[in-house]
This record gives sequence, structure tokens and C-alpha cells, in this order.
Amino acid sequence: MTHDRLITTALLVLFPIAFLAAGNSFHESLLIYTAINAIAAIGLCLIFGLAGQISLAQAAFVGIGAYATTLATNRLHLDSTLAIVAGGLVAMACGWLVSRPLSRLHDHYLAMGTLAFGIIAYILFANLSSLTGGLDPGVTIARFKFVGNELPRSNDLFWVCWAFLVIAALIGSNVTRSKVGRSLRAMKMSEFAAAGVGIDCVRTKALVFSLGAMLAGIAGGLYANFARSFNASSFGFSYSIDVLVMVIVGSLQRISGAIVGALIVTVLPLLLDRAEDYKTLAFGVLMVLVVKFAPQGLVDGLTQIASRLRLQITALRRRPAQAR
Amino acid sequence: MPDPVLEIKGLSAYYGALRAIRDIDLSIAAGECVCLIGPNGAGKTTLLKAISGVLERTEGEISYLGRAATHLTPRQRISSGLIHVPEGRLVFSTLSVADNLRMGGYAKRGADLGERIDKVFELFPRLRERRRQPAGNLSGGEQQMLAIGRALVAQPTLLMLDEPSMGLAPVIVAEIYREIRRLREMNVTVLLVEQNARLALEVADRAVVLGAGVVRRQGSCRDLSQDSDVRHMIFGD
Amino acid sequence: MLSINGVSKSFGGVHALRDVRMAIPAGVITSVIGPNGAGKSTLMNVISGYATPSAGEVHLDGARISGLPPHRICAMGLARSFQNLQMFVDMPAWEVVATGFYRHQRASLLADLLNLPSSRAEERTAEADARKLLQFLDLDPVWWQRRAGDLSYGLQRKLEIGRALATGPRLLLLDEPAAGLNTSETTALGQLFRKIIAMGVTLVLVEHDLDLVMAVSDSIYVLDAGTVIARGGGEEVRRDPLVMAAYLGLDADA
Amino acid sequence: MRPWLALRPLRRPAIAVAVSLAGAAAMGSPGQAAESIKVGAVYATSGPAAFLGIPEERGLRLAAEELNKAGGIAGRKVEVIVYDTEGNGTKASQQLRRLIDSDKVDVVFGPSSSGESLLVLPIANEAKTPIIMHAGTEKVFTPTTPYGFNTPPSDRIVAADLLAKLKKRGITRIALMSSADGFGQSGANVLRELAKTDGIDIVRHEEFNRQDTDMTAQVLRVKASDAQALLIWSALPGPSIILKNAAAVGYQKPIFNSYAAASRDLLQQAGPAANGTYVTSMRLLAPDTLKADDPVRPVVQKLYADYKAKYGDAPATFAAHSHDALMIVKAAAEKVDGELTRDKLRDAIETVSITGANGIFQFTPDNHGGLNQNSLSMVLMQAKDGQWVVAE
Repeated sequence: MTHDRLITTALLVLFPIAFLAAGNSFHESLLIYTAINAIAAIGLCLIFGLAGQISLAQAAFVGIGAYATTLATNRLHLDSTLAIVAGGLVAMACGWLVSRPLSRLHDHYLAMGTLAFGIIAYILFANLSSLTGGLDPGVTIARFKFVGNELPRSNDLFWVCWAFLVIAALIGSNVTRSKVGRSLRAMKMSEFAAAGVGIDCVRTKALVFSLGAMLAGIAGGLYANFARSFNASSFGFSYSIDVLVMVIVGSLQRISGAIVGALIVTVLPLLLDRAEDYKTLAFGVLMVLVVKFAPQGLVDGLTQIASRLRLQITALRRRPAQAR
Repeated sequence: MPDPVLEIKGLSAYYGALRAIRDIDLSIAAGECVCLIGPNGAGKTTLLKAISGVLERTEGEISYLGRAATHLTPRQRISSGLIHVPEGRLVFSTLSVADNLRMGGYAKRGADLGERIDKVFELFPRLRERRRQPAGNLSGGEQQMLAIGRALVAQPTLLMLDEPSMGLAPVIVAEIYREIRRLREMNVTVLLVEQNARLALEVADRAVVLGAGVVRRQGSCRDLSQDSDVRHMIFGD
Repeated sequence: MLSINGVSKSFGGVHALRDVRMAIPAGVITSVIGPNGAGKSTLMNVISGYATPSAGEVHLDGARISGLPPHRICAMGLARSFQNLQMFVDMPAWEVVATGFYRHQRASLLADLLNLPSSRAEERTAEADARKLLQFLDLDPVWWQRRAGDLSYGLQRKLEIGRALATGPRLLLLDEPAAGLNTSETTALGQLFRKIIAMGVTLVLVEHDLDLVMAVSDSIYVLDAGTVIARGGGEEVRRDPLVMAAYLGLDADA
Repeated sequence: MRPWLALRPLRRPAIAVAVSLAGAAAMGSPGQAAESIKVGAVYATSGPAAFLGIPEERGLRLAAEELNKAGGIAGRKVEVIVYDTEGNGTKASQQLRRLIDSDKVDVVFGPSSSGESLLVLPIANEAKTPIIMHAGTEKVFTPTTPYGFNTPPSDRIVAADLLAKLKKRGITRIALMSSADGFGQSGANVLRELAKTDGIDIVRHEEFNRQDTDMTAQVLRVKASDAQALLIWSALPGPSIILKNAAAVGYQKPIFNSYAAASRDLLQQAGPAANGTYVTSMRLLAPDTLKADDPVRPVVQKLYADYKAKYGDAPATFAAHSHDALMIVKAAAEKVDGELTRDKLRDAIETVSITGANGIFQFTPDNHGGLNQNSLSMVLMQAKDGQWVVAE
């Protein structure tokens, strides 16, 4: 955990630099999507990585946030940024509500429970046409306005996404280092013992689900503002899997891992483009390699290598002394 | 003196960046029973894990039956008869007793698996009675018997037992130790880790005292149980 | 202080506990012994809220606790350790103990999320208090930063005691605290029990090490096949023929 | 020794990722040959919509190859870049930006589905790049947007054509079964709207998921209704299953299918249960059964034969969308004087009139779909003994 803050800060600083250097709206848009995905992944990092509660419903919360933000913007004429926050809060409320029945489930039963919630949410998105526009035609959100002013270019939304990412990373990392994070980690390792030191596991799970859902909701609000037109198909099961992959590939426990994972999952498929169906295979192979050789994720794998190298060097220095 | 079954030179093992055991030298002859004693955190369990190959980061040399074993995987070590019964009675709790024993033959399959399992049932008749029950339903003592029985199915040349008496009622401890003595009669070489030093010193030929990751003393059980330093460290006398 | 009134517990058709009655006074050490499978762990689970009794009630200082969830019982001042270690294996040792302070930490969620000074101050206190407690437990500082899962069984059991103590209990249930300890460590553990009693905490032990039990207990209950077969002081129990047969494996007339 | 051993495997995935990321950075530079026309396409060549994307890509590559063999378009070679969207709108918009910004294409084809098309259309307009979509819904060109064009007949044209043919057969009460996806929802909306004005009653409407494995319940409700025919509006495999379910419960009335089911796959999947079923289709489904004087016949016959020769299989009708799109670009580019720019190309497309495999196109500033009721786009086919034959 030690280097997490450092790596996270470095990544957050690199983001705007990369954006300014991109000079190409495609590359800019990749950074925007990476930031949006990273916020959703930080949410899952808290739920799954920190608290050990597997969730396949992250796409549903992203969707709830996206639609809530759109409705708040289009119908209530809320300021765009406030609408995104509102979307996060609506998703948070939904997260709190579903966490109650889900908190009784464990492991693969929990995975199935969250999966079921995700599917129900998707069906609702696709069929509540009066609110969501269904699958066809979907909805179009009013242009993003920052305190009443339109952005010069649509890609300038990057700065909003980045600001929210910084806040999400800050919240994530504060949770990790506070007593809340400790109680979550304790619950992950032994719910028995956690209850034994007075941790109310049902409440704690509700808390982490709500937090994770809130971040997903904010990601959804940002997505709505960047995509402008979207329909329910963006929030299907496969997006939940994408977010899960981000967390697993990057790091299960680190906020920086969620960001690195989001970058990989957002950019890599575009690199493997001509591979068609082999793309899925390649991704599968990557997953297997990560799980086998860096089971805690790439960020942890790399820091581990660094610390081992340091150890080797000190060992080499020590050896001549021992020989004497 | 017969050839050593196991010979260790300069063995160190790490947890993360920390060296848990340091430059251990140890040799065990065929048919011998050696016990490892020492305070908690001395590195006894770590040493067993390093020998069985489950620890990733080790330095030093291990030779087994006269051949270098440092590069062998845990599975290869098991197939060649180097069997570790870990502390805490790690049985497959949802599998039946018989299936647990069959798992013991996993690394060493063969047509005689049934015979080997029957032999275990002869040694521990209580397991035969409960052969179809899930191992999780067994009492603590029965689970320990099963863990040892499972190791025997793999036909150990060297059997490493980690705290076989832990968490067991005195009556069960006595029974387990009766069986360990019978293993000795069957000419199995045993490396025993035991907190109950009194018992261990009674059953073993030789003892190695570990402290803070290094070997503090080695010698015959009789000598060591007279040694005042050892008595102070182990018995608090 | 703790009264167990006719508690029974059955799983399916198997009676793990049958009409168990105990009255445990404050300020003393009470031990529960018995062969493996006698129902000792089930009894611990019923008392601490991990299992609800099929019949009967448990009261702590007159308040009924049976049927409450474990975290509520903990909040009422009852803490425990576990026979099959329930360790937070990936935490450093000191942090395992620090989890015990959770229920006394008052900084708001918002303070934690924003890393406000109140939250940071509380964390510093928890860390310092955890160190004090580790000193009290006499755990060698070399272990403090180590991953708890890498510690030996005996040391992990000690951490469990520390974690339970950190919750600030009035009553502490210890399930086989001496398992994995050698003789001198067991003796030291007995002394630790005395220090804990001196802090005003009542102790209930489940333990196999008879030397320890005889040395520290003010009274002993013997459990066999889910029922209390004997109770009394050390010598009384040791002489009880039923106990000898069931537990020590000695014939009564031997 | 051991520590290094444990360390080594970790490095491999790390290097793979580093190399990939470096590749991403290197990709930005466009390697542009001044003389060529760059056609970019975003197709769902993998994922659940690959049944659309694969024939579309093949149709495009085939047409480009033919053109280049014949000297290209007005002396310029055609260069084709196809990216996969996996049928995902977010990916489609990313890939579109990539074509426009990184590859600097002159025109974009696709995406494969209506949902994706609606998502990416604003981006293409913002980037002032002509996009020729392959969407079933008219919403992508009604109202028109400056840069958005479309090649397939819209569901409104298809539905109006089909309803007219039903009425001719004396059918005025129908049951509708539509898939609960973008295609089904859009089709159902248009059908409901047109049925009202055409004097046809939709007496029963059932929805299902395209991947569901049994629709007997819905079929039974349709059977119990007084509808004279059943109309299915869904991509495969849903219709195949409905046909089997209908045969199993003894549903005797005629069954009509949308153009999304106009495929030999339907005959294979449903087997004998398909016999007698109707499908409204583009002409590419069975060119040889078309009337000799059909003006579209030579175009589809050539496409059909070339496609089969190159790829071994008969083409799915969707191959016509991309084939026609390139023919439209050819016609437009030949009208452009001097340097070819995206804006000049856009202006030229608005004036194109050609006969494509999807019918007779006539683009105008008001009609970016190019087709209308009289374009001879659709033909009613019937399954007879495992073959599609023209039903009229």
C-alpha cells in the first residue's frame, strides 16, 4: 500500500500533460474515456478490492448516473456539473438500497446477485422509454455548460473529467487509509472476526456499495455529457466486466491500479484492432498472465519487482562481507 | 552412520523483505526422528515450509536422498516421498474421509492406491468407521489422524509433522503420539515440530533448538533435556 | 456477570449443547474443558452471538444477549478470540490490534473521506494505543510490522487476544489461547491472564492445557457431549471420575 | 538462484503492456498517400452484431478491390481502413474519432447498427466528415444532418412496402412479435405508426429477447388472437425459434419476417418449420429468382457472384450496404473538380443518382437516405423447399 499515493499522484499529474500533448481529438477522447472509466473502477476498487465484495453491477450504477444526470440537465435544467453530482447521489441511493438484500450473499452468490441486479437495471433502461428513450432512439443530453458557459470544444470536457477523477482518487485513497478502509479490509479477510470487534458488516457493506455506486454514477454523468447521445446498450453486462477487468489487471487494492487498469482496458482493444475475435482471446490471455504472474495486479507486480531488485542489490552488497 | 535422508546447508527463507530463518544447517539420517523445538516465531514452521518447497524465496542448499532438491517443485518433492503435514489439520473439509486419503495419492498414483489406503485404515481404525463422512464433521483428533493418514498414503520417506498435538484434548494427544511411535517402527524418517517439548523430547532421537531464525542447539534429546539454557527457553525453569 | 440459562443448540438432529447452565462471576477466571467435540466451541459461539441457541438464554449483567448479532454483543462489552484463527492475515500485526479500537473511533464518515484533522488524529491515537497494547501483551517489537499471516500460530493467537482487548471488553472469551505455545510461553500467558483480570476484565477460557487451566482457574466447568458433567475447583475436577474417563483417557479405577 | 527464478515470469506481461502503450503513442502519425481516397469504416466485426459487420467489411473490400483493378476512382486508388466496434456505441465513437483524426480518412462508412449510428452521427458532423451509415432507422437521416448519409432502405420504407403487400393480400389484422432491442423497438414504433394510417390493426404485440431460446408463450398468445397473420421484426436467431415454436403449436396462418431475417441462416436454423414463411428482403438474397426485366438484377447478380467467388459463401444482404456506399462515393468523387476535400465530397454525395444493389438511389439535400418507396429496394420472398424464391 505504501507507494499508492505516490503513484496515484504521478498518474493524476500525467493526465493533463498527456492531454495537452495529444493534439489529436482521438487521443484526447481516449484520455477522457480513461478518466471516466477510472472513476468507475475506483468505485469497484473500494467494493471489490478493498472490501472483497464482488460486484457485477457497476455498469448499472454508471447507467443510473448517466440517466439521472441527463434528466436533471434536460428536465430540471440543473447546472451541468451539479447534475453530474446529482447523478452520483441518485446512484449512491440505489447502491444503498440494493446493498441490503445483497449483504446476505457471499462469493459467487453475491456475484450472481449483483449480476441479476445489473440485468434488471439494463432491462429497465431499455424499456422505460419515457425516461431513458429505450434502446432506440436513446437520449441526448443538453450541451455541457460550465457555470452557464459552453465549452470551446467538446473535448475540453476532459478538464471536468479530470477534476472528478482527482476527487474520486482522493476519496478512494482517504477511505483506504482511514478506519473505514481498515474495517473494510478486516471484513474482507474475516467477517467473523470483523463482527467480533464490533464492525456491523451489513452497515459497512451498505456503506461501501453506496460509495462505489456514487463514483460509478459520477462516471455515468460524465459519460452522458461526453457521449451526448447514448442508449441503454452502453450499460450492459459487458461494461461491468470491463470495469472488473480494469480492477483485476491494475490492482485489487490500490487506487493507482484502478487508473492503470482503466488505461489498459480503454486503450488496448484499439491496439488489437485487426485481431477481430482473436482480440477477445488476446485479452483472455492477458488476464490469465496477470492472474498467474501478478495476482494482485500489474501495479503491485511492478512495485514487487522494484522491491525485490532493491533486496537483491542489498544482498549482493552483503555477500562479500559474509564471505570474510 | 547411515546416509543422510536430508541435508541442509546455509538455508535462509524470506517473508517479503524479511529473513525469517538464517543459514540453517541440518542433517537427518534414515530412520531417525528429529524434533524441532523453540519459542514461537523462532522459524520452525518456516523451516518445514522451506524444505517442502512451498516458500518461494529461499537461499541455500537442500539435498534429499543424496541429490540436490533446491530446484524441485513442491510436487516433485512430494512424489519423491518428502511429505509435509502442515499445522492446523488442513483437511479438505467437504470431501469424504476416503476421498481425502485418495488426495494423498495424488502426487504418487499407482495401482496399489487401494492397498495404501487400507493400510492407513489399519493404523487408524476410527477413520475406517467414518470413511464416507465429510472430513469437516470429524472431531479435531480425527482430523489430525486423517491429515497424518493422508500423508502416509503418499508413502513418505521423510515425514514432516507440524504441531500434531495442537488444540487436542490430552487423551487424543496420547493416541496421536502412540501412532507416531508406530511410524518409527515402520522405519519412516520423521521431522517433528512440537510446542509440547516434553512429548517431543520423549519420542525423538535428536532435537534441534531454534531461536530467532537460527539454530541455537543440536543434540540428543537426553542431553538437551538436561541442558539448563534449553530448559529455561522451553520450560521456563 | 454472565449467566447461561438452559441453553441448547442442535444442528439438524445432532444436539451440540443440551440444557447448559453456567453462572460466571465477575473478576475471576472461569475455564471450560472437555474432549474435542464436546460442544465447547458451540457454547462460545452461542455466547458471542455467532449462533443462536435453540432453547435457553444468555444474559450479560442482566441484559439478554442471546439472539443479538456479534457486533452488538461486542458493543455491550464482550469480546472473544477464535479457536480456528480468524486473522486479518494481510494486515501488519499492529494493525490487527488497531481494528479492535474501531468501535471507539468517533470521527465522522465525512471526516474520514476528506481526511480531516479529526480523522488523522484518531488514526495516530489508534496506532499509538495499538503499540501500547502490544507492549502489554509482551509481543516482541520485531513482529509489529510483520504481515500477521506470516506469524506463527502462537503469536497470531496473541494478536487475537490483543485485538479482543482493544475493543475494551468487560468479559473476554478466549478459545484455546495456549494452543501452539510451549511450556514457558504458556506460563507467561498465565501471568498475562492475571494482568488482564487486574484491569477489571472477567475471563472465560476454553483450553486443553490442563496445567494452565489448573494454575489459573477460579472455577472449571467440564463439558462432554453437550452437557456439563462436572464443575468446581481444580482439584475437585481432577478427581472427578467422569472427567478422568472422558477427558484424560484414564480409567476411573486406575 | 530462487529469487530470480520467482521474479522472471512477472516481467513478461509488463513488457507486453509497455510495448503496447508505446505502440499507441506511435500510432498518431498518419501515413498518407496524396493520391488515394481514404475510406474508413467502423463495423461490428466481432461480438453479437458481427453478422452485420463481417459481410459489410467483405462487401467493402470486394468493391474496393474491383475499383482499384479498374484504375480506382478518377485515377485515385481506394484505401480501406476498417476498425471493429464490437457493436458497442462507445467503441464506435472512439474508432470514428480515430479514423477522422488519426487516419485522416475522406469518408466514413458504418457503423453496423442503428444504435451505434445514432451515437456517432453528432461526432462526424462536428468533425465535418461525411459518414455513410448502414442503419435501419430513418432517424439517422430524418431530419437530415449536414454530413450524415445512409444506404439501406429505412425501416419506414420497408414497413410501408410490406404493409402495402399485406393489404393487397387482404390482411388487415396482424400480430406483431418484435425483439426487445434497438432494431425491434424502432421497427415496432414505425409499424404502429404506419399501421394506423394504412388501416391495419396490430391486434397483438409481443416482445422477446433475440437470444431467448423459447417463445412458445408469446406464440400461443398470438395464436389465440384473431390476427390473420404474424409479423416478426427481429434479427436472427429469434425468428428461427419462433418459426419452430409456431410449427410445434400448430400455428397455421402466414408468417412474415422483416429484412433482418432475410438470410439463408433462417432456412438452416428453422429447417422444415421455415417452409412457406415470407420475408421482405433486399434483392441480394436470391438474385436469380428476380424477374428478367428487374433493373437492379444485373447489379445484385454481379455482387452475388463476385462475393461468392472471393469468399466462398453467398453474401448476406448486408454486404450490399457497404458495396453501394462505395459506389456512391465513386459517383460523388468523380463529380469533384480539383482537390478532393471532405466538404466537396459531402456536397457531391447530395447529387448522386446510381443504381445500387439496394435499389435506385437518388440523393438530394432533403433525402440523405437516397431511397424511397419507388426505389425497388424490397422484394417479398418465400421459403420453398429450403430455398428463397420471389413470392410475387
